[in-house]
Amino acid sequence: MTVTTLPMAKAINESLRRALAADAKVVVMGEDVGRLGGVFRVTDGLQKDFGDQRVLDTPLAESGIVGTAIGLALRGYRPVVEIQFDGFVFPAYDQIVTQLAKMRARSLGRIKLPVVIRIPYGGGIGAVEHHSESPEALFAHVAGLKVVTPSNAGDAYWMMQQAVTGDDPVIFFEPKRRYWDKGEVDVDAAPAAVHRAVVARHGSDLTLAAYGPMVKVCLDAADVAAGEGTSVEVLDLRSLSPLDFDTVQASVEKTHRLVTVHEAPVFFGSGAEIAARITERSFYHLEAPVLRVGGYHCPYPPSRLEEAYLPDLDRVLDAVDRALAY
Amino acid sequence: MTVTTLPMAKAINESLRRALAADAKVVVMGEDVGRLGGVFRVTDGLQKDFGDQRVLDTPLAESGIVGTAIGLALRGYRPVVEIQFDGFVFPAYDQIVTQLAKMRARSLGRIKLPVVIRIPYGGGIGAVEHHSESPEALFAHVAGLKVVTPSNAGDAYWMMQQAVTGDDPVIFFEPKRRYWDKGEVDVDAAPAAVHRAVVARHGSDLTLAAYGPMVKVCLDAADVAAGEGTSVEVLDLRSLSPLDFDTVQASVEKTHRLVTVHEAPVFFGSGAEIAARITERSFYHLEAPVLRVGGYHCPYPPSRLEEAYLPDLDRVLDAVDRALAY
Amino acid sequence: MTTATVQFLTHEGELTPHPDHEVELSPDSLRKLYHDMALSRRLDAEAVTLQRQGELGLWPSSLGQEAAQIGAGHALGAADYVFPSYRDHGIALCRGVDPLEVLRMFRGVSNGGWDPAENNFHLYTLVIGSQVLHATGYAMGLAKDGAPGAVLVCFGDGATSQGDVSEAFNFAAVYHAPVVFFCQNNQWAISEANERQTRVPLHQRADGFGFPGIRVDGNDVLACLAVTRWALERARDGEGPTLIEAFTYRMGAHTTSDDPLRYRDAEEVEYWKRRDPLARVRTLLEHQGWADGAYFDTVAAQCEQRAVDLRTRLRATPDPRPGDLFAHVYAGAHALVEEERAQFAAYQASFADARDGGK
Amino acid sequence: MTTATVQFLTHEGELTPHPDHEVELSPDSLRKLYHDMALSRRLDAEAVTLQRQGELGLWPSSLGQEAAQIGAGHALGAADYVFPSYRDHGIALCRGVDPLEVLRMFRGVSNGGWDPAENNFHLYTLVIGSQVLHATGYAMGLAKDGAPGAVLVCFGDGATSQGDVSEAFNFAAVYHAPVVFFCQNNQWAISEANERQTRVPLHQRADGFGFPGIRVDGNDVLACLAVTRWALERARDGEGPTLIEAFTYRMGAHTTSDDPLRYRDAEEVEYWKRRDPLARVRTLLEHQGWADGAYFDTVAAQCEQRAVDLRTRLRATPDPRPGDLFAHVYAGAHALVEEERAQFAAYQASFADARDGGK
Ligand SMILES: Cc1ncc(C[n+]2csc(CCOP(=O)(O)OP(=O)(O)O)c2C)c(N)n1
Ligand SMILES: Cc1ncc(C[n+]2csc(CCOP(=O)(O)OP(=O)(O)O)c2C)c(N)n1
Ligand SMILES: [Mg+2]
Ligand SMILES: [Mg+2]
Repeated sequence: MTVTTLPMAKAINESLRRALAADAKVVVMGEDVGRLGGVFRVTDGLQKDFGDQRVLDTPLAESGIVGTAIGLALRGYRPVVEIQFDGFVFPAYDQIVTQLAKMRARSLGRIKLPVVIRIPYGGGIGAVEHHSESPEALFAHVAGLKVVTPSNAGDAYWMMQQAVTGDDPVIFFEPKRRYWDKGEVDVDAAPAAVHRAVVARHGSDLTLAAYGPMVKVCLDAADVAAGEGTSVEVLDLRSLSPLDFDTVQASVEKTHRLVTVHEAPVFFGSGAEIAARITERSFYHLEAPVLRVGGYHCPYPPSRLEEAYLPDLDRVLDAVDRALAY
Repeated sequence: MTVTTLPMAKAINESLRRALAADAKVVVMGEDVGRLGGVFRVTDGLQKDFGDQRVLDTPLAESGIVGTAIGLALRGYRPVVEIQFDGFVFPAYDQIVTQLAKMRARSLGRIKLPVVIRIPYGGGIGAVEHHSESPEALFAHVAGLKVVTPSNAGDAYWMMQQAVTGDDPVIFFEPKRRYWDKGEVDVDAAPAAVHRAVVARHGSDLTLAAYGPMVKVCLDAADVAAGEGTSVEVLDLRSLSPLDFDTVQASVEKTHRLVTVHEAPVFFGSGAEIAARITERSFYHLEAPVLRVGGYHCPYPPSRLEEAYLPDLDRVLDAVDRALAY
Repeated sequence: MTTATVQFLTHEGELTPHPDHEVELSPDSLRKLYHDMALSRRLDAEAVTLQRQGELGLWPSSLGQEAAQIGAGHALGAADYVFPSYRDHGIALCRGVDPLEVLRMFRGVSNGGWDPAENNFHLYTLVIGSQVLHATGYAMGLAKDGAPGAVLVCFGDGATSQGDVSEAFNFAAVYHAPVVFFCQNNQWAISEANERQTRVPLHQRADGFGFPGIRVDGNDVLACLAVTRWALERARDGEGPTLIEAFTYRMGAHTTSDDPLRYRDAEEVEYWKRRDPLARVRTLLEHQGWADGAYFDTVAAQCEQRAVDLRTRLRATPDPRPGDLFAHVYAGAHALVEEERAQFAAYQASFADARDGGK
Repeated sequence: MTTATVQFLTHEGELTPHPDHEVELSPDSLRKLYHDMALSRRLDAEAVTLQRQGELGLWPSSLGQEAAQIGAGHALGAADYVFPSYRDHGIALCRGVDPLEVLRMFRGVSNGGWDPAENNFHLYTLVIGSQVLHATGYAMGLAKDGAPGAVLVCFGDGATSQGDVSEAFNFAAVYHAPVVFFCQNNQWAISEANERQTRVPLHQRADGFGFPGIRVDGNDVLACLAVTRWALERARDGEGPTLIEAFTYRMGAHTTSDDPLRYRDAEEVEYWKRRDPLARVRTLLEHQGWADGAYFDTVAAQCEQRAVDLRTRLRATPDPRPGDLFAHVYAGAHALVEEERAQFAAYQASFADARDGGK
């Protein structure tokens, strides 16, 4: 067992380094990923160590980046693409939705496209417009894509290994405000099976289902709730497509109450799918409707308003209280 | 009262004609909308009657079409854009999501962008890939857009009037397999208030909530169910953003059971949002979980498989039975 | 590059030497070109008929574009990889793709069908322009691998307006990728003529990105062959991308769903009929004494046979099974797909039960 | 078009006549140009400082690009409409936009802020290249209206790689729209130098779309003024679009978040310091005897005063109110927004209650 303590950004960096070393077909590409090492330094040093044939600074064109990554994958490569910020993935959306997601089915399984698209996402860093969004629902709805998001360094390391070595396209959402949070990385043993949710904290009165940046907020909320005598279970979903409903169901059938938490707008967000499916699965177990905490139906606000916009401890606890009041 | 019976495609044509005649700032633009009148002939004759300065055949570039439409709107125009088929809207997705939807908020309300984006959508016409999709959830999740879809000629006529004369961007989904279904159009009186759902058929045992192409399927299912002694209420949602939850709630609190029906994949689809919100609003009224009928989590299949893929009378009735079995 | 159109064979079937490009002519090679063009045309006509008979959902005819497609197809080497658009049935033929596979796609049996690896011929792409980026990426990979071969990617005049195509031009230029951009300018994008797409001849687009663009008479199979071969060699030799604009004409409707009478003049079609790509090769073959009536009869009979065979096999094509919906969505496991597959199977079975139960 | 760079004023501050372009020089106009460049630089430096002090979230400095921006800004007429990128603070100044509005945006008070109609100056656009299409559409509208004026749209060297920008070039060419594409090639797109974006000089891109492209010394305010004026006049006269590549240099970091030491050499920066856009105008003013030390002191003092004023006003800028979240999402009613607004207000109120209750 080789455990080190690393910030999430560095854990992803180490994971990419391992992938590049293990397989000559792995290439890293995107805007500023080479010399600069990416605006968040996630690819820091990779071009220096693996050369500019493995780590490519690309022209400023997201459709071009994903489109050529698809071509490289057709030629046997495993491209790991960086989109600089969440709000800049949309020029590539056509290539992702109509090509990357569908080409396997189109070819009756003859083609595989192991392309990983890394997207630093979410708010809370005081950024300007387009730099704080959570567009995961727009990808989870699309069959053919896998959508994952780690909440901590250890998962980030291993989920990246799984994404790069798997044969499906993966949209890999990285919670940018957790990049510098440190966590334990065991480079010998993956912390959980691929696409499984994990119980981040055990509890018995209510379940909080979260992912990415909101897991920490939920754990903090559970702490506070514990102080007030409420035992909250926190699930870290880790994957949105597929979504591990079995783990959620098991938790809910124990606690009988569920609150979903994400930064993305509630309307048509992940919480809706979780609420709908869990209500169908566990109809007679629920003592309260599934409540959803998330962003509002407005564009992500200027940073001086993001505190009001983002789910935080208080909003989570408010929902916990409301669910318990049923 | 001036009622005529028209196919939906022709009703939209008449509505666009009225809009072009009423306001010199209305322009129609898109691929093949001029000389050809569009691949579905929805814009037939408009260029002939209003000239090529009002009805523009554009270069083959959806981002360009929407992007220049935004520019025209900034200059005071009211562009009505045609996207040729559902599956070809994605090159424009960036302009729609990052610009069209957000510019009003960005300008603190100083800018209005009355752009209507018409998208023939849905399957059931035996088409090749990308010509049968239902991407409405990918727009409803995005604040700043309105998303509407008529199910019949009369609504199509009036909803287009409302879309063109309103000051918000509207994604106007046209159920292409209903283009040739005839309906009554009263050009003097709008059939229902803007963004309101309507009860398309009254019933007392269960509510079916549908929109666009699936309303007819649900009405047919209600007919069959009536023959078997079940009284089914059918709601035509008409608008997905905003979504008229009040009408759905009122119906559900009467019938106590709800099934949602759409062609789009169920996972992260409209049904999820409806199920989650109605369950929250009407928790103690529901005698069964909200069931969802829709597409599967796979790319829209080749046409010889679409019958298996698309919700039809039997699948709706199957869900009705399952809901009643609770 | 010169802005003049490269032509070897006039539309009257006369040879015209060209200063920069050449192609060797032999009776065999010319007859093979003619044969492939004739076969492409015949199978295309068969497909149109099959669509009319309800055997296909749709057919985009390649009528009139045989010289461009067969010329380019003959320029390809085995190691080259092709990214077609959706009308490149002639190139598919040259690559050895069974035409049945192409028809199956337009029948709605699959959304692709053939194995791209088998003939280095990618699936058709329906989202205009997307494949041009895939081709560029593939070519970047070829170059990385130091592999032989180059990439040929096909697209239409309308496609040049798409941002993806410009991005591909730029990526190819920046990475000096071994890719040949083969634009069949058939002068129409459905109902829109060239002047709705561009202000300048399309080959000129390449200048702005820093690689050569060249216009070739797209109804002259010899010129198409020579120029494509030249461009592929440039690519293989590490000289980077080339844009070829094969100036041709879409003789038929956009697809079987289209009605060109609504937007273009009969005279224009007549004008281009006189520039038919097959007729001029036939004239040349006759002039050179390399083929006679008997030869042409044989070719026609062979093509007929292939058409009959194609029709028979198409009619015998079974529909996919409903459960195939879930077959190839992911390579790895996906819980939701498995869940839906099981629900679907149970639902299907309930019908069978109901039927068996005599309902 | 010529591929040579248009220059009027060498970096030593000497006038060089140009065969195709000219600009009238007067003491007043040259002093005004100098003044605006100096003010732009001073306010930019103030913004960098304010960011360091935590008053702004981010600042993209325009240091080094003053000649391009003030030159273009002075070429504009009142009826012209500008679509800036996010670094065009100098042009904002020329248009009369209160710099406080620009700073408020980077403070995170709003995502836009100023009223575009007030000065015919659109909001900044952060999604690279998007505004180039908006500008083209706006210009199409101007032409439809038969209105006077033209459109100037700003973007960077990196932006030219985006499909949207190529699509805009093509739409502008096809519709012959009165738009001037003003590309400030500051040679860097964050850490990527020109050779990662393009194989050819960027003004050449226009050739492929069928309109003139011209390169101008972007550190020469006179040349930028003259060429932009010429292009705007062409546009107003119905001669269609022009691409101007103002070849300049980003003297500072990409933004205050960036660290250029990681990717570019100190010598390069030194080299470009010697080509400073302000220094050469100052030299010219001195050589011509149109300004002396006292004048420059006065300008410096004026700029200082503006900077102090800006800082004071920025510090006094209140934060938006939380309820503003819901204020401008739609023009018409939207039930969900109303519902969420009400829930939010109730939630906020519950906190106030809790606080009042002494919790
Ligand atoms: C992104 C996208 N937009 C629109 C369409 C609909 N469409 C199919 S073919 C076509 C015209 C294509 O013209 P061109 O590129 O010249 O090719 P051709 O059909 O003439 O071979 C259009 C607009 C599409 N397939 N993809
Ligand atoms: C679509 C998109 N992708 C990526 C980014 C992130 N980004 C911001 S500025 C920039 C570089 C822009 O370079 P250039 O166009 O040369 O303008 P400059 O910053 O030099 O003025 C990048 C990649 C973005 N804003 N938008
Ligand atoms: Mg064409
Ligand atoms: Mg730059």
